[in-house]
Amino acid sequence: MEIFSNMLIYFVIIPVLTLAGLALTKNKGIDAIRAVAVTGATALVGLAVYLVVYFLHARAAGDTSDMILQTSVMWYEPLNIKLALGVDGVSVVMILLSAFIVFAGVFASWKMDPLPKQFFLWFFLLSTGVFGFFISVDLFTMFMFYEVALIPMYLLIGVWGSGNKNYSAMKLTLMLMGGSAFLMLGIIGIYFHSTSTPGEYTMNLLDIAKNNAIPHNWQMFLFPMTFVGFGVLGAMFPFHTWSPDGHASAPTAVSMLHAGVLMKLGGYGCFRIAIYLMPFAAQQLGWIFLTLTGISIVYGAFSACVQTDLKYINAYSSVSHCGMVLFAILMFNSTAMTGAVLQMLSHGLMTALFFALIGMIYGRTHTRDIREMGGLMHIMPYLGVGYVIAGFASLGLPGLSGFVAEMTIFVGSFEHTDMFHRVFTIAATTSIVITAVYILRVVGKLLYGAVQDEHHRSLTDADATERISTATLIIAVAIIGCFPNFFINIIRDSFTPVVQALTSVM
Amino acid sequence: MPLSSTIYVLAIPLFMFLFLGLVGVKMPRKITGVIGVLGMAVTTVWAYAIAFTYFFGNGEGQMLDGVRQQVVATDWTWLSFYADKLVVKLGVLIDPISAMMLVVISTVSFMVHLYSLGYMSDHDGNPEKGFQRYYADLALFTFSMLGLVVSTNIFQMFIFFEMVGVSSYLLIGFYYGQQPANHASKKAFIVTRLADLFFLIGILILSFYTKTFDFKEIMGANGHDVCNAFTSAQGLTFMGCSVTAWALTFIFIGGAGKSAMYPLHIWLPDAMEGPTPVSALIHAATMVVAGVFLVARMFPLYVLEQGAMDIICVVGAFTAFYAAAVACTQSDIKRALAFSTISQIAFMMTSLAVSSANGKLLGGHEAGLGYMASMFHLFTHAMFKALLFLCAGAIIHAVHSNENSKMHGLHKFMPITSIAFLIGCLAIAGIPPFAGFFSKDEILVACYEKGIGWGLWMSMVAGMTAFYMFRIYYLIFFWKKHEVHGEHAPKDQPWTMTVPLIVLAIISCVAGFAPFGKLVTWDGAQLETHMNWPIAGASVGIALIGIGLATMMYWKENPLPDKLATMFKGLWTASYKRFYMDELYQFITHKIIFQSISKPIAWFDRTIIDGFFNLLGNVTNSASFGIRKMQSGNVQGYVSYYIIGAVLLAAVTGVVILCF
Amino acid sequence: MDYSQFLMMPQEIGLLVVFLLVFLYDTFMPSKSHKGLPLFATIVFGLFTIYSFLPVPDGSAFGDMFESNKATWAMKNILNIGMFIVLLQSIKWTNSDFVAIRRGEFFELMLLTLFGMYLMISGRHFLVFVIGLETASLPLATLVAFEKKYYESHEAAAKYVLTAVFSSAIMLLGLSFVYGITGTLYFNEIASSVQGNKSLLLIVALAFLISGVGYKLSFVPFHLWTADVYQGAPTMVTSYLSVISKGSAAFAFFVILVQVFGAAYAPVWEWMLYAVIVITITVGNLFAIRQRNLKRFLAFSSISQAGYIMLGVIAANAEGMASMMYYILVYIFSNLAAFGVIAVIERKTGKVTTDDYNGLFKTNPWLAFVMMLAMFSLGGIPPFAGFFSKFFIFMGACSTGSVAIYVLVFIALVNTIISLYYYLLVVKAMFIRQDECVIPAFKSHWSEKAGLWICSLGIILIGIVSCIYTGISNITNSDAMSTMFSMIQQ
Amino acid sequence: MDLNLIMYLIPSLIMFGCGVYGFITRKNMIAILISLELMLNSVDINFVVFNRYLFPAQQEGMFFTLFAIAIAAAETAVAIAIIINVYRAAKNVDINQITKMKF
Repeated sequence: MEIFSNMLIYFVIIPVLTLAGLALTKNKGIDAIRAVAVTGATALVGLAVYLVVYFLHARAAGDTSDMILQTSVMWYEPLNIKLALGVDGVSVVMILLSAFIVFAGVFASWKMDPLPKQFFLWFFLLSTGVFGFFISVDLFTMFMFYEVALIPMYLLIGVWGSGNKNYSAMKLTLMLMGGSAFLMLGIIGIYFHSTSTPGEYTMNLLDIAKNNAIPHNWQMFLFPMTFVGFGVLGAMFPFHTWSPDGHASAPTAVSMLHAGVLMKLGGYGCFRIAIYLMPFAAQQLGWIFLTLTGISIVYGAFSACVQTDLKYINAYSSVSHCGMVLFAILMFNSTAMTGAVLQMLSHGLMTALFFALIGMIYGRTHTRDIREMGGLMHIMPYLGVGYVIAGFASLGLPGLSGFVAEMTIFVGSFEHTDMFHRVFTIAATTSIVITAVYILRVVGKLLYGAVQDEHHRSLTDADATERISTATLIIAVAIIGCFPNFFINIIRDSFTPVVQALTSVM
Repeated sequence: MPLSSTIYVLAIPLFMFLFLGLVGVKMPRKITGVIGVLGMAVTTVWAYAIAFTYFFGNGEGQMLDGVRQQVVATDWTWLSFYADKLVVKLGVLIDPISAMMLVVISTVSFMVHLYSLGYMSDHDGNPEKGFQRYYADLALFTFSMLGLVVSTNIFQMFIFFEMVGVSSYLLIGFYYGQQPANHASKKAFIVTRLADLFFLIGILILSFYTKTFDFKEIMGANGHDVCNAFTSAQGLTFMGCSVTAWALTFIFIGGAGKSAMYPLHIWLPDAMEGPTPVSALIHAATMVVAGVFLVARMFPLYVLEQGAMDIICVVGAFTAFYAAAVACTQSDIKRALAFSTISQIAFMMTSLAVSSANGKLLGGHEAGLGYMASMFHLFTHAMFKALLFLCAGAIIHAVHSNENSKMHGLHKFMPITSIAFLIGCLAIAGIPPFAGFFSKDEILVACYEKGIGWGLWMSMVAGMTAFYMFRIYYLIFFWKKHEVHGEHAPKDQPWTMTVPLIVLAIISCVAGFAPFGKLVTWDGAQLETHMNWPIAGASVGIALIGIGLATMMYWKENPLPDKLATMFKGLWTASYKRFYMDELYQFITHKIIFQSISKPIAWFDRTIIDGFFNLLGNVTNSASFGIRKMQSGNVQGYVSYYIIGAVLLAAVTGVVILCF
Repeated sequence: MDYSQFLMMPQEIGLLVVFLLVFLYDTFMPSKSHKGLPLFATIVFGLFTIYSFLPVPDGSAFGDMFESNKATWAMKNILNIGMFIVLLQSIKWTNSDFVAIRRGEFFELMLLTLFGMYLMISGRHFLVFVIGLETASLPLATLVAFEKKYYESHEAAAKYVLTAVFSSAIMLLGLSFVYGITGTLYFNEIASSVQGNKSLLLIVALAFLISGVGYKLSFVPFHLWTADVYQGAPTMVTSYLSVISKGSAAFAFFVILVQVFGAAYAPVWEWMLYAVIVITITVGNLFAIRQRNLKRFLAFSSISQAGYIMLGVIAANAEGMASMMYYILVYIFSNLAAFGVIAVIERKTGKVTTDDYNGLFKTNPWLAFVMMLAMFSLGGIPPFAGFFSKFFIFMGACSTGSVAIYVLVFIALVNTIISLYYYLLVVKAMFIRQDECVIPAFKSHWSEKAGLWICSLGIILIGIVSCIYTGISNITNSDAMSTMFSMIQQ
Repeated sequence: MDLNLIMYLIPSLIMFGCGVYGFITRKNMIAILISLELMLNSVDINFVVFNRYLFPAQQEGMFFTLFAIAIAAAETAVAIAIIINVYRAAKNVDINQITKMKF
């Protein structure tokens, strides 16, 4: 089986093995469960880091192919569905991000109760889907892993969530599945127009892009299907409403993984499938979605200003930030798209950090309403400082990831030759002020000022596992913020084919 | 000392920040303070060495036939938006103004570091809570400010604009436990952030047309032959004005935010909630002149865009007057000093702006006099305003209040402070031979060259300056006898606090004789300046009048001020309430942004959009409820549906197939 | 007469042998050993299942009345597997007190109905087809009435038999019209003689025929018996009804429509089927939302599943046939898993409503797990088999390339969201909801365990292991079948 | 005059209609069963007359009819048995009474 000689497949195998290991553990043996989980997560991080190194070596060695580590094994002969693997810079950094967040998530859910075993089972099933999505270049397997990643959310929220969890879980699942319904139709349509010679249909997106055979009228029909399908997961206005409720009800680690990684699947798929395969329709219809995403940037930021639930605030800020991702992708130039990927990284890490901290604060104060808290900086300085750092990252402080990402997006978008896009970019830039407003509002109310509730004085600061979980993310955020060129060099070249495809139809 | 080693001037404070921030919290407070001071001392010495090397050394590329060149010491590619063009570099650019700023920043910063050892401790000398954080933040600010002035490209400048904004946020909010500090820090950050937004937009536009961020590439190697991309972009217009005018105006707004130009000044008075040394460092000497520095840095471009220049001119002149008028009535000494700061920075802005008319520099052989004067005033003002603030700090530390009603007649109790403060007042009032006299004189000359109106206006403001400064002075140190509360009477502070006062006082006395025209000019060439006696005499006269008025009203306790206050009640209250600018901002932020935009959007999101998706679910449910009668449980009903269905199927199909 | 023709039907003969063995055992073995009959029948049938995997000769017998080819062979095997699972699961139940006395009949009748289905699948003459249909449906009526002590069982049986006869009468009327027009009842002769004439009478006949077969497949609006009968019948019979008879009918339906009316009438019946599918899927889902009784709930879900199965028929090509057979296979496993769990719990506690399942995971994690697998598979969630079957049947439908089909698929996709909703409701009840009167923990019989294990393995593996679909697809793409599809002019 | 095809078809169709009508209107299950028989028999008539008038060559329709009759008989037997069971359980054979399971 040459498939097993490919490093990528182990990104799926490791979580599956972890699942098996967890299945073997006793329900009560919490230590064994934790041990297995940590081992799996660590192995993933190690592999991801090794993948980055390998990728850089390959590129340095002059491997200029669009995707490296390509392997393709026939799976469904009659339909020409293959198990095709391959990564380019974007997927590499996405895998790295996912690995980090899974790692942090395991530690963030250290004291998970009840049913820790089942929790980690679903948790790793979800990450299996995520990694599988990023490593595969075959539409069918991509879609399969995509849904594998979606469905565990239902039980993770439903069983371990809080608040109005039944409603939120069902709403989230149904809306995302609705998105994937669009997606499935789009993929089937792409499949049947993937080639000009009938009977040679293929699901491999590299081949599809190479054939470039999708008729224009079909593109106009399939592009919205796929883009909306992924856009729902990318929290694109007006399909974002699952996100506030879902995040508010989800347990900490799940919010981390969902906002940190799962929402990235949306942005990733948008350009990897929708734009890359259907450049013509992208050029034609791009402005519609550009408008929507532009709305969601400002809209999300404004709605975040008046929320009082910490998780709602972050959910809406996620809407704003993820809107920026799609916004940049729709600018169709490599700089803006690079910025989009940086924004995915940055948003993934910092939102995960946010949700981790919120979870820890909630675990202590048992409230998420900022009106009932205050002056926590006096009581839990570690968490407080962490929150401030996350806030600075979110409002784009130089030296942290947010600034780099947003600036790349703005500069790249403003390079667009069309005035409409440039004006839109300026409209989008206003979000940096609004972001500052709501972030500082929360920090001021939550951490500064006098202690609101005297019972809070008895609370403790973060313990070891929580420190590990948050420190991982903070360091990652700082690294991206201080050495962006390292990541940009990995990412940028990956967009050359997409941009070429886009310019060729102009 | 090679200029390339300037990087260490930045590296030391950065290291200090990380060290004190991460490790320091575990160390005893006193130690961290001392470490911070020592680190800053090294930085200062190093900075002096650099400045000396630049001004008086003759390394290769520094001097080119009598014209000082810009030297790029280091340039590290930090973030490359495109592989070839639009690269953000972090580097060090040494030219007259940045070298001067190095001196200013390091000097004041060192003084403040030293001073804070005493100020941030109680009377028994025990440092207060958060001492380490305080020094870490100070180091962070110093690093950011130094990085700002040595920027090699406009984007690096933007980055450090953000950095100084954040460090100022942290320092203003040092006492985060208290609501006022909390609000003030938030306000400062958001207002400056708003300005930075415009700065960013300006950068975007500029870089879009010039395809570069680098100062040297835009303005030429020696800083005054502008690249063609820019000049050709001047032709393009957007909504009537040339795109470059838009860009430069936006960039100026960015600077105006930091430099507290009207109407973006409102954050500065509140910023006084921070510890007083912080006010001295950030909100008097260094950060607030960042805007001026920005405009000065891009001076050659502004010269080409008269429109932008005029805007700056008007804004500056108005701000100078406005702030001076407000300062005349403030009872909180720090606020009063803050407004005087605003006024003085406006002086600098104006003098930059007046030095050109319709695209050319004014003043024949004294071309660029305004530029030189502005930088000169920046230098001197930093010194004496820091001095004044530190004195105020000493006083506040002694009487535990900012209100001058709590002070009065402190002269006997704290003579050193009193003298130092007096020197500061004389300097700012422009009395020879103190520093302020020379710089302000040059500014006025430049204004008169632009036009007599500008000159008169600024002279009037200069007079007001003298008046309100001495008003403060008298109200603090004389007016009436100080009644002592509590056990110990106020006295001069420990040496850590008095030494900086003395040093700065000396500098304020002598700084005026510095040969600025030879050192700091817009194109690096030497500039022959000579006293313009009529203007100088006139300005001194006006200053004396102002002082005289102040003496008449505030030297000894008398009812005159209250009489005047009641006579011009409306005016007085308006000025006391800073002409209601804060209320206006309150209205905009709360009533408009929160109530009228955010709330409705949030409602819309929950009700309309979310409601729509819930509606889908409800419709499905009600539909399933509606059709349940079909399943009546009665077989006859079943077969009726059956037969009807079958027949319909046949009929409809038949019609469709046979007719179409 | 050439008796060697019987060699064309080894599977039918094998099944008859099994039937005879069971019958003889039931008749002549001492009554105390009857307890072993269910096991005996299951084992014998299992052997037969293995045996019938032996390849059969392609060709037709009895003057083209009976045809045997790879497709029918595969379809019968699929049914055998399902039948085997059903028998396995019903071992314990048939030995329970009230039915033990009639356990013999149960197995004999089941085997007979299966024989009828064989005839439906292989028949190429309407006489054979009708005989098969009736053989498959009449014994079922008695099986539905099997739980003598329950009133629901009788009511269900009454409803079933009356509507069944009614529908067969309608279908026979349609057939008589076909006969009147073409003068023959051989599939291929009808196909050749209806070339070109589009009489209203034939359209009516077609509609009646569709309604008749649609009754067994429980299309809307011919479906109304389904819910009541499924609810009232013994759970084993319900599961049998829901998968086996449905699967066979679907295949026969495919053959009739494509082979008999494919040539000239493809547009006509595709149009009819289009409408029927849309209504079926939608109405089935809408009803399923409100059901609390799980058997009734699964009845409606199976109605909408029938709509999905028909997507393969409307494609009317090799891909469609392959995906349809694959869908039926997966559907057998998923549904039998669900019914297996329901049967076990019903036998132990007599509880069948969703609310009774609250907190099931706490007490019986494995049953809950299998049920969840079944629900996810029915809902089309990867990596379970249901996802693959759904994806492939949609692909099969879209392979015709017409835009109308894309619209149809989109409607179906939107409906999958509704279906996911109610499948998740069950999962929610078992995993999320809490209840004070939870079903207590219990041990289920080994036979039931075995059945559930087989189903779970099937659900997990059939999708991942691609050779199954590949094999089916190779069969339908073989030259033997190509003649059947060649008649269709799309 | 000699009878032609239509003269047979019309009555048989009427007969079928009566059957349907009877099924839908009768309350007594036995009566419903009778109307079912009507329907089935009308179908048989159809087959026979089609065979007799249109395709006298082969006997296909006739044979089909024979089988159909047999099937109808079987159906009737089963139906009767079940109805009796229902009567045992519900103590009546009114179709409107056996609607326990609905919706």
